[in-house]
Amino acid sequence: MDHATLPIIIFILLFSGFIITMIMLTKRGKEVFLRPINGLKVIDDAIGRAAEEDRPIMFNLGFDDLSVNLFCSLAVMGYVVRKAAKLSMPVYVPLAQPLAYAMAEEFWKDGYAAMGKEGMFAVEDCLRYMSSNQSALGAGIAGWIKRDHVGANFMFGTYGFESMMLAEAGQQAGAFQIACTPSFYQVPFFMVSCDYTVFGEEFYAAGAYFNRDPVLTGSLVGQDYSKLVLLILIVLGSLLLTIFQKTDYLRLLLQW
Amino acid sequence: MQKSKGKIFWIVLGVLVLAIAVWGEFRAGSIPQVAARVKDLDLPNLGVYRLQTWIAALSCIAVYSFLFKENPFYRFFEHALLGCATGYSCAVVMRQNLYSQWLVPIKKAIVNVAQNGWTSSDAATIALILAGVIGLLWYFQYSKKYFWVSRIAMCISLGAGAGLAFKDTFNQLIPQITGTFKNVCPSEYVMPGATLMERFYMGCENFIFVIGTVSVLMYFFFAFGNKNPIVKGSSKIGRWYLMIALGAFFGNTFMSRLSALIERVHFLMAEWLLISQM
Amino acid sequence: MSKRNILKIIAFVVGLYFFLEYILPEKVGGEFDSYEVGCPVTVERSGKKLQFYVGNYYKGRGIIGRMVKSSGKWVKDAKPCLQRSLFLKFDQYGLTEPDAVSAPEGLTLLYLGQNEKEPVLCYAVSEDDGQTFRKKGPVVISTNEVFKTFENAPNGQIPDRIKSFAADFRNGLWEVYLFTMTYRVWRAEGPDLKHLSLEAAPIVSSTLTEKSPNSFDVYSEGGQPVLVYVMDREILEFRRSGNDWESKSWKAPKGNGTNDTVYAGGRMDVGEGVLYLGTKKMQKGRPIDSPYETQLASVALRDRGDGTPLAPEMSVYKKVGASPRPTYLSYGTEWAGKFLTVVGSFAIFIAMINLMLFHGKKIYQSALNYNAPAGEDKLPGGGAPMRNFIKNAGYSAVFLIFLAVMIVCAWKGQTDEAKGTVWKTSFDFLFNAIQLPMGSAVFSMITFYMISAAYRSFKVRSLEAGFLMAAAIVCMVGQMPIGELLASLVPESWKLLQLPWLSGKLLSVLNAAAYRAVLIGTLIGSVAISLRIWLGLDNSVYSSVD
Amino acid sequence: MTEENKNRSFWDRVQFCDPRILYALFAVVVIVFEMVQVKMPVPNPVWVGKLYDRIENLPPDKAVLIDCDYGAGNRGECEGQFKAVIQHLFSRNIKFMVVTWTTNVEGQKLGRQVLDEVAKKMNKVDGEDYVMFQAIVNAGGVTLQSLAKDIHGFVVKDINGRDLGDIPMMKNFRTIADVSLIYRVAYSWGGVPWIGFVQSVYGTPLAAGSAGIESSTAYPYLDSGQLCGLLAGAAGAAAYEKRVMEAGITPETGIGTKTVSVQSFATLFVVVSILISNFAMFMSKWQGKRART
Repeated sequence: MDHATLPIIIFILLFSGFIITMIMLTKRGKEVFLRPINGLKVIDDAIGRAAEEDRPIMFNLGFDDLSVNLFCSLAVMGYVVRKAAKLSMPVYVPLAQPLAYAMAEEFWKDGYAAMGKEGMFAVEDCLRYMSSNQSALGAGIAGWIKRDHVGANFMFGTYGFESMMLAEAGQQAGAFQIACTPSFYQVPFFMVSCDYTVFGEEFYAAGAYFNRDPVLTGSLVGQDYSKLVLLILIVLGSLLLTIFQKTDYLRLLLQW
Repeated sequence: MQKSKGKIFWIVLGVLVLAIAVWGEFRAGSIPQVAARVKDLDLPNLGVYRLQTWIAALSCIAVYSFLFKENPFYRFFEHALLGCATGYSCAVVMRQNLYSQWLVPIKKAIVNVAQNGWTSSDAATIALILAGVIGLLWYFQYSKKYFWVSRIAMCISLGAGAGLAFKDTFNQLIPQITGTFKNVCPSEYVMPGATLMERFYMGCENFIFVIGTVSVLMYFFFAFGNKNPIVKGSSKIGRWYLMIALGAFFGNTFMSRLSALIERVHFLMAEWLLISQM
Repeated sequence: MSKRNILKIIAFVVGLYFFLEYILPEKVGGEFDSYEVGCPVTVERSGKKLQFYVGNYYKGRGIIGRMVKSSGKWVKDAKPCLQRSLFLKFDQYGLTEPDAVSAPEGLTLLYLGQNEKEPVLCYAVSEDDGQTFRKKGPVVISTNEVFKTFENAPNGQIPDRIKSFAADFRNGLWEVYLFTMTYRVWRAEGPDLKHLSLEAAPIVSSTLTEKSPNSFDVYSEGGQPVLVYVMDREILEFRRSGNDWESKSWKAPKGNGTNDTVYAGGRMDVGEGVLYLGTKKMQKGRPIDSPYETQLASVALRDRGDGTPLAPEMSVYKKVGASPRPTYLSYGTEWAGKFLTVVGSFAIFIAMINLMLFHGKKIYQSALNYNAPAGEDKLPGGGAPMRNFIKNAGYSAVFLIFLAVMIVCAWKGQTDEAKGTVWKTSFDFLFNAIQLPMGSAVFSMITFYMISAAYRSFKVRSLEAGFLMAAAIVCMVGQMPIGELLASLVPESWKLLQLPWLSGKLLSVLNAAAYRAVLIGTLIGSVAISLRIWLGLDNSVYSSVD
Repeated sequence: MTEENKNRSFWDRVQFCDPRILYALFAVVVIVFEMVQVKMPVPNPVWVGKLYDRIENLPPDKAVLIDCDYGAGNRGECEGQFKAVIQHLFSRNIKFMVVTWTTNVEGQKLGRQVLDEVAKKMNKVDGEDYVMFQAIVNAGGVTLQSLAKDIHGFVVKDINGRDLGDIPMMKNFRTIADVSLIYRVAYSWGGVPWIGFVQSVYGTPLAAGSAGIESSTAYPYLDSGQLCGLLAGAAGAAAYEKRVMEAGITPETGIGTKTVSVQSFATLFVVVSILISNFAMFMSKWQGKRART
């Protein structure tokens, strides 16, 4: 409608209420339960396997510029770099956006510094800005994977058609691959060539799970409650329509 | 030995294609469709059309050559494309957008005000000058000190986007929710004149639809229900539904990419080599 | 006040305007009929002259109000007597074109209920002379004595969709005349409004022109029904003689209003002639959709005898109700649209300026160390400086040349007047020779990757990947002519083996259900993100500011 | 054949063959079926028929708003969808207005070329039967709100710089209430939020012609009635062209039909290659297991 009807105003108050209260609660330190994402439990196994075969680890940040998606990916990268630093393994990070390079460098150095291994690997050969052109980016990273015989390949963030080039190159090199992306169109290509694929809202859940940022975690929980309300409405509406065949009461109420 | 055999193969293929193309040039004059095409694109004469087709064909081959190795032939055409695309969109914005949707109305409003005094609509149009001033703020991003000023224009667009997001979201969401109220066993009232079997099939279809939406919604729950058996079971069903949806996405992606390539092959063969029907 | 907070406040204020404009209604206060009045219908009930009419608060949302004539003046009821109800889906978007009939069981008001599908003819009955009504739902008409309503045929199986109607109750029998979308008039009669049987053939079809009437009404004169059918200022009257209907037509006189077309809208005896009072649609003076000053009245006086019209008499019974106070927020949306589009169009030059700076710097630096000693960016073996210059700066020069040429040609060659000039030809040439083929070639290049990726890495390693592969193959082949070819080999009844049918169901049921849930998640996600940006909780957007 | 390939089993060589062989086979399939235009029974999806019937019953006194936003990359699919619908509208003498966006100026140029070609063939006049607006900046919902409320005030001129006020046809089309159908031809049909700001607010029916990739996201909206028609990829264009040809509006076979007949065999080639490679994988696994026992 041009202006909000009564049901829409109720929905807006309800959903905003859920989201804002959950953000405030998590800011005040209330411990919030987030179920672990099954694809991400195997990150440690992937790094362990790569360390056994003494093959490097690669972490792709996708095509995101400064945005919520980039911060989710960087949170997971921080975790991976710390785990790899403990086993003194290098982590290669190819990048597609100049602004993302600066942020990634910061996270990368913190990870190694936290494990007391600052000087172990040179930043220049681990972090490299490839190109903002999708086909050049895909070809460049595919070549890098094959040349360095990468052992574990993590693909986080949004991707275009270059997702195919990376997934196929990684699969050819026999790497253990985990993909986690909100872009729904590339999920089929990841699904058939990666060992684990995480997609849709789970990408944001992964970001929240690793960096425990109160705003992101709180809003995720608030969104869950909103989706629960909508789910109950759907089940109720279908039941009512099946019982009262003639008039669809809940639909008329919502579209008042 | 392997490398040289590959090279010979490509040289032979190249010469063959070139021969067909040159042969096509001689026949071009006599083919009626080519003349019709020249009239359609209202080009001055056949020569210009053939030159345009040759350059278009060379740029296609340049792009496909990138598949094997990045080469200067490809980089030349890539920079040419970048130049054309950027130039064309800036020319359109300057002429059709800034000049005639912003400057011309303001000029007309000022003339109108000068002649017969202030009216509310003229004042509103003149106030749009403020939009131009704020638009110029974008260019402060080149100065280190006043970088944040360039963020003002971004904030205005972001704020407007956030404010309007509620309208866009709920105007789309409500019909999606009420659209999922499906009648699981439709009666005679709902489907007049349908046999029992048809109504049973429609009931099953609606049941599958509602179960699909509910289970995939549960699949994307993160904050609760981890141990609850219903949520675990239905999110497993949800994952099967998602597999089928992803399969449909994959199938349709292939459809698009194939038709793009076939359109290019049609151009190369029909308009350049003139060996297939226009 | 840090710079980041200033930016957050600006974003909040702009967002607040659009948020409030959406949440608050466009206008508050004012009477229910403050936008438009129309469709008056008069009836006499227990000695009182009543008049019902349709009032609108928003365009198209009809509500029925009542007026009573007491001591020569029409007095309007404070509250409307009939409006759309929450749980009756037939008049979800309002009520229009009422027709009041005084029947033994009570004053009956038939009306057309507006909803997302076709209009539905419904009726309501009142015991207290029209102050309050009880809705009885749709009128049921049938051609084969089976009086049943269906979801997609609420008025029963009638041959055509209803456009207008007229109803009358005479000696114990209900008569309803339906004027349909294909300009036919059907007649139905029955003991009550839930059992009306339709006559086999339309009673009036030939004489009506292909133009829909302004209004359509029936009244009884001397025990016989008279059908009045008005188009602009042409009035046709149909009287039954035997079992067919002959029509008489006459032209209504021009009133003293400017373009007042006359409508038949109910009948009330006024001494010397038959007064067609009021209009089905309203009229008088102002054009139909100008709000706020419309009036309702009408008259085309007609002499009882030979049909020569007398001078019309114009009188006003009902003006538009008290107008509401606008919230003034909605006035600004158009201007805000232009404002933000202009701000947006300035941003497009940044891409061009960045590219020009980048390539310009490359050319400048290569020119600077043109004959400098061999550096690492020189070709191995110390090639001639000119070859190095071209290797580094050549492509940037290509970009700048094409950029400049395209801007000039596009600026001059855009419009049709430039047809035939050198600018339009060179603009078309550049577009069709470089931009178009390159764009589609780059898009189609990925097909080769897909083919090799499809062959090598799309392996069914798990049951899930198997499901995905099966759905993909069904979808691809099902939507192609090959699927149609294979389907023609399979007998018609084996639906599951028909790929086009299967891919259709897969897309419109399974894929639609799954993607709808993903869509709901995304929409709720966008509410969360815009809430965080609007309230300034999200700092990732301002990360490059101090 | 390299040394290492020789001692691998036959199925392994099939499974990991050189991609160049695949490209060569694929090129042969496409070139052969491009030369031999095989006549194929064109599929008939439900939502193409629904859009055709809706345009067949459109009121003549209202206009259709076409949003032409496809690019060079998806000419193969969207140009057929655009051309077939404007031929149908011309044949029914329904006036239409074409909107284009500055974010994709290729759509304006490609649409203009197709429009001029079809108008010349069916002798229709620019300004009386159709009009193409100048490009508008796509600033999201706020642009659509202003466009819907006052078309003349917002767009100001058409592509040739003539004021909308002096264009004869535009006299009786001022707001979205005078529009009977919105038809968006684009790579992604959801790129411009017509549903959130125009379809759900004013009830104007919205139909879409989109590239195959994005058409799968349209089905929830078709089910809920927010979209009233969909042409999905080249197959959708071919289905609409078949209806237009059967109605005798244009004798020539459309772009969609030509693309779809070649595309069938290309799709078959890809499907067969996937099945072969999976079969080869199972066989080599099975041989490996048999060798071990």
